[in-house]
Amino acid sequence: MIILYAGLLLGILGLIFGGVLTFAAKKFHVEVDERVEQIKECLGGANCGACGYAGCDAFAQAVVDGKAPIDGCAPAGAKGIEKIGKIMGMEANVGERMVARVLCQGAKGVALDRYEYDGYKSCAVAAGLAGGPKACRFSCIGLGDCQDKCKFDAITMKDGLAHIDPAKCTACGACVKACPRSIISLLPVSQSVIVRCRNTDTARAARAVCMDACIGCGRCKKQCQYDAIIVENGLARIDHEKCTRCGECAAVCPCKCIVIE
Amino acid sequence: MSEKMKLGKVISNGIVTENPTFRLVLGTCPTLAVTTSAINGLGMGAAATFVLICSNLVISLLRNFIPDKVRIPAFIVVICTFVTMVQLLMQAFIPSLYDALGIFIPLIVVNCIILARAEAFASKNGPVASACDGLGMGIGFTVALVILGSIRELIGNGSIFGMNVLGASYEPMLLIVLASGGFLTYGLMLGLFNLIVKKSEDKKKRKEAEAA
Amino acid sequence: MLKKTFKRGIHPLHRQGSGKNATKNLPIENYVSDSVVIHMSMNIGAPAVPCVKKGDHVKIGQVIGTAGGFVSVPVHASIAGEVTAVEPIPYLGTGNVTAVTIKNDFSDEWVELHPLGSVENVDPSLVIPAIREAGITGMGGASFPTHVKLTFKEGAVCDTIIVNGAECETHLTADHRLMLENSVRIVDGLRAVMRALIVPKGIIAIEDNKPDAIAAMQKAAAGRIGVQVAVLKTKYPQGGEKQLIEAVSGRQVPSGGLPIDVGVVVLNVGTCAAIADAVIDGMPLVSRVCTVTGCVKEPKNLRIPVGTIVEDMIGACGGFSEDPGKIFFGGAMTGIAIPNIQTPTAKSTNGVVVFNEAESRSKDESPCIRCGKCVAACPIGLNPYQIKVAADASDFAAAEKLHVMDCMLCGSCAYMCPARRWLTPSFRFAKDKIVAERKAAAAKGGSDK
Amino acid sequence: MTENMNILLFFVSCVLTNNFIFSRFLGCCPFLGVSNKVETSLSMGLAVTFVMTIASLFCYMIYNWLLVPLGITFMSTIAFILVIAALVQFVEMFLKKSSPTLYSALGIYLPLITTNCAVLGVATLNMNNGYNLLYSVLNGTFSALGFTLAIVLMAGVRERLESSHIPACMKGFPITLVSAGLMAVAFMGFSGLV
Amino acid sequence: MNLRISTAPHIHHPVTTQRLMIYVLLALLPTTAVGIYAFGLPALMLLAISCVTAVLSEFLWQKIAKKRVLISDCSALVTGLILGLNLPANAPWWLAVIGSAFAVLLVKQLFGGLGDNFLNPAMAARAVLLASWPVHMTSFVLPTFFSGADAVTGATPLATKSAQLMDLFMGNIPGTIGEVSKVAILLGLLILLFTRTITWHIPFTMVASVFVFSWLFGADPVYAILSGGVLFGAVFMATDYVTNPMTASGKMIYAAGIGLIIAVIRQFGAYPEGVTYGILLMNIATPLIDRFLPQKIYGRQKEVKKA
Repeated sequence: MIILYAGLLLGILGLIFGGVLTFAAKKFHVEVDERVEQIKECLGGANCGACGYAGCDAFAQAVVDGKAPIDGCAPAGAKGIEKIGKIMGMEANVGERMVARVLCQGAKGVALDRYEYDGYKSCAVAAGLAGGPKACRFSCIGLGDCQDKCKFDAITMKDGLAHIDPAKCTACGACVKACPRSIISLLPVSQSVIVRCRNTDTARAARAVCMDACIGCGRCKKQCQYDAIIVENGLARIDHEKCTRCGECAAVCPCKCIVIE
Repeated sequence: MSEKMKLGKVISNGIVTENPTFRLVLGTCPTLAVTTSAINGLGMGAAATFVLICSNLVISLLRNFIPDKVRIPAFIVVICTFVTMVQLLMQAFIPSLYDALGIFIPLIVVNCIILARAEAFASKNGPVASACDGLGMGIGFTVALVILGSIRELIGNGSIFGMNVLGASYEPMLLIVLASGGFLTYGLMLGLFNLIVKKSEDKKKRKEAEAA
Repeated sequence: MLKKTFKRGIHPLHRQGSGKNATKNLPIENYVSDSVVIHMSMNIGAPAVPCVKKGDHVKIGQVIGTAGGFVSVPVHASIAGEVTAVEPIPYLGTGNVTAVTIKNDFSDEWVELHPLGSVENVDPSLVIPAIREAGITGMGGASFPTHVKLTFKEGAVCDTIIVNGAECETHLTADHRLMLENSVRIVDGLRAVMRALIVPKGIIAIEDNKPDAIAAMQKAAAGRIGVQVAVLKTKYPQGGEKQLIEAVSGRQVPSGGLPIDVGVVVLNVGTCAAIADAVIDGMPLVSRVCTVTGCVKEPKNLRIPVGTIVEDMIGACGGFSEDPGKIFFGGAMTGIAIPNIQTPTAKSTNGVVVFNEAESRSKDESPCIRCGKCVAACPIGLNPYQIKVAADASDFAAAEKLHVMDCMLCGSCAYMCPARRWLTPSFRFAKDKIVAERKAAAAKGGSDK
Repeated sequence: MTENMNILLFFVSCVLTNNFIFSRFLGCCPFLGVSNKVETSLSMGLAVTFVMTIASLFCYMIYNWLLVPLGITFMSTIAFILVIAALVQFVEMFLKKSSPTLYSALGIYLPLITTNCAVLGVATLNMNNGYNLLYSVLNGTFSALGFTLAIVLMAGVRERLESSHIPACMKGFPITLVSAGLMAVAFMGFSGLV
Repeated sequence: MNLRISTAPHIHHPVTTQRLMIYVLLALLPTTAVGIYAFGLPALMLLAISCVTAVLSEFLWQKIAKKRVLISDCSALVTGLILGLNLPANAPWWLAVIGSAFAVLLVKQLFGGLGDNFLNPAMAARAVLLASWPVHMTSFVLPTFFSGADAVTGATPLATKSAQLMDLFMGNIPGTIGEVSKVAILLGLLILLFTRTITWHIPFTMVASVFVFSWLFGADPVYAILSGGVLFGAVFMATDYVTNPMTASGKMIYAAGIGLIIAVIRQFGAYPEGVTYGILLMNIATPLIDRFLPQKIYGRQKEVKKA
């Protein structure tokens, strides 16, 4: 008898429940981004809320909107995260790995100081005070705005100059945005020959403010057998398509501003 | 890779890499509530393991028959059945533990780990692998509960598994077996676990970098 | 009597008499240097366009830069002599500015002036054009073109003009001395503007730490129509436009609005004197009073031609008394530090303060202890702690919600902070960022149309 | 009068003394997960209050009027969870239809509540303690208010921790748990109030 | 010649964090002195142990975590001293060690150090000790200098309710080291107010709130504010910068809340004393008070009225 009651109860409740669900699914169907559904498939599906979002749907939506990290769902496990990454990253990660490079060598003692900056540790603020603490207006200010923005510990400040560890850099571009002087660029990792200067002033003016500034003398251009170097506005530039990384240019540069990484 | 090794990996995955308590931080309610002593932790862990293995197995077997739309309620019903079984078994055979765990036995139903494993693993894998996954997750959960329970029992009561180890002169720190002690111990253990994982990962990375 | 003031605020350098003791009893001395460097960006708004070239001979008062737009004023030669250079020089901001260098021939030759006569009889419609032609900008430090301030939008009515004699900044005594020595000129300037704009009431507001100036101004104001003197309790930043209006009239300028929105215009005492000069004598703004104090042998109040080099002014004060660490234009609360002593002064330079090495070194930031001293100090009523947290996280949207745009960068919070946190600079940065974002958004919106 | 007083005491007991989070460990998952913003946590708390009140009512009815007469009380867990799941679904639909504003405020939190052990917990507690209909419903409401209080306080603290210099390994769950522990210490002050 | 450039303001008020902490220590001096005089050598030992432990824990943590060592700001010393003053004079030495270490490491440094803790470290540690070792934390001795006989164990005055008001005021009562003498505490308050370390808002509102609510709940209000740690808490613990609201009105709400909780716990709760819990609970509410209390911003009041 008891078994019968139990079975009946379960059956009835199940029936009601099923009916309600079917009804809801039909009545309140809403079109959603396909990827939301796909991501939902990869999630734990427990609506546990551990991700900080209100349930799996909300989390999936946030991932698609780019608000949530793809590894935010712990129950999904490593495999699930990998799948989500695939769903989200179809268009990303094509082509060569990029890496951020600092295009300045104006460390303390190399670049001349205009004044001693002693205040709020922010390059952006210092850049707005009497033209910046270093005499060169293209130089690294060296107060570490890029370092603060780097989430991967890839940037260190040494002698008032930023250094980026290519092994740790993920080319997220946060430092490029942070730099008020725009001296950080994303370059292909294989491009190991770099002009580490952005000074477009005349040779005399550039030399007056920094020992390692590019003076646009053109010796590198003459030396290059592959026509890979262009000198414009008193600044050498390397055409990465043509460059063979032979290193001849770096050897002849009188200012040591072409370096091989 | 042989089938056996694969299953071994599935099990070890639950115990270490994706430890539900220390890595995924799931099922926090029972973790906090029942770890006042090592034996309670063990009991809870065993109960949850049993439910995990059985529900994973059954759900894996039924995975092709359950309509997609109602799969979650169906999973809950399956889980609930096993939870009620555990509840009745415990009540009959180990009533002292049943009293100690109290309301948290029926609440295994809503333990996120179980539903999450059903959804993420059992509904997509075969019965043997699913059972192994349940076993691994269960052991991981149990081990974590026993560790937490032992620490709390040791500090808060001077004993482990009911055996006095710190001597009579030890004045236990009552707080640790109270509610707040649960949060504190769990939080600190989690921090410690993170630190260890981070250190070992760093080491691994450095080695890789050196090798490269 | 309960003296008027605004809410909150601070008392910087309270024990040292706000750093004013060294110069407050020294009469204004005239000083003319060998050469001046007059740059063209002396006002907020469009810079002036230079209209002389190298080798030209100029007389005092001759226009050397014409106004570059409505929100711009002409620039005049402040000494007579030969133009030796017209070239860009690096200045206090980000980029370079064009500057005219004049070598003094000490002929003291003036251009022909066109006086308009007594302020009580002059045709009111001529006053504001005269102010513009005289190149007058706000002389309290903001250097906003005065004629723009006095040109209201349609329908706005001004019922009170407040003359700002608060001089709440530290170290500065230029306005104080001007009020003592040129009190009648200040009242004349005020009357000229009152007549030009048909304003019934003019209030000269002075802090109670300058009793001699209060007495002098009261004497000068006696018998003049609608002019009165208000005595304010000494507090920083009383000289801030919004605070002064609150202190004197009890009105509050709406956020993002202008004083005219509550029927008030605020003019600095120096500006008033310059207006009087422009109306009565037809004289353009070519010189100003500037306090030189700090680590100089003889601190002085100097009347200098606009564009005088700092080095010359220090020389006029007997040179440095100690090795200088930092020199800034203006008072210590909002002053702008200069990179070297070759920097020229401008129309708005009301003081040059020299700090020695020890005074100029700032302490490291230590952790915020949430003492709330910044909140208690903020004259606007903001919570600097919360804004700083948002700014440090580069969350400028949050900073905007916390009303960082209402911050006027007076520095009160940073002054009080026991942890020496750089509150004001980070707010300035946040404000700049928000303004830039708004501009970008506006530009985008415009192009979409 | 005494009845009112009893209800007041019951309120204090549920909200402060026997707070669901700080002394009973029920509803810890959302407490730790959805407590990073004050607004979110407040909505979550209100949604839980709503569901827990109704769930207490329905579970009471199912248990006392169906399971007990039929002698199948061992089915309580399974019956409760089904009731709660169906109820949450129904509430979601109902809100969507009748009050879109309320739905947009609370709706997204509803699926989360199904697996919130606080809801099943309160039903089981009502059953175990043998509360009558009124007290069952009150227990649901008051306990949920206690949950709301805890989660909102926690969210306030966590918003502040956001700008703190917490050691890397403690960020996230660990520091949240430690904070919760310290808050639980403070809540112990209410012990013995009732 | 290169000059130094920094952003305005170029001057700062001479008071630094360190100096504020020294003011607090100075204000604690009378209370400490009376406590040591009243309870003798054991009290001195206990205070010394808790101070040394606090400073040492902070130093070691900052060394191990490779952070800037900031023990010279004296904040750890203040925490240690306040915790010591919150212990009964005959508490075992290890209570002071555990309490101080807990306060500095778990409540303060784990959250990021000075300024980042959301609870008052000394208060949280005291609550932990009270929950862990209730017997040690609530067996008080009478001050030896009044009774002559030493180590007379008495129940806390709130439980006996026999002490006279004058005794309460002067300190002839059993209690923790710091809370016995109200005269010394008031002297400390004067020092804090005179040096502008704190404003009047918190201590006065809190005492007034305890007075009013005790009276409403039918207790003797004068007795309520003089007994237990109300005054000590109001002057030294509720005023901890880090954990109270930043605006004046926020501070008053906070202090009133503490008073209410104290009165409720004393009148209806299991503990004879509610100061610790009152302060801790309102510490927890502080972020919400800071966030939701409307600010009166210049030029925006009209806007608020419209809305």
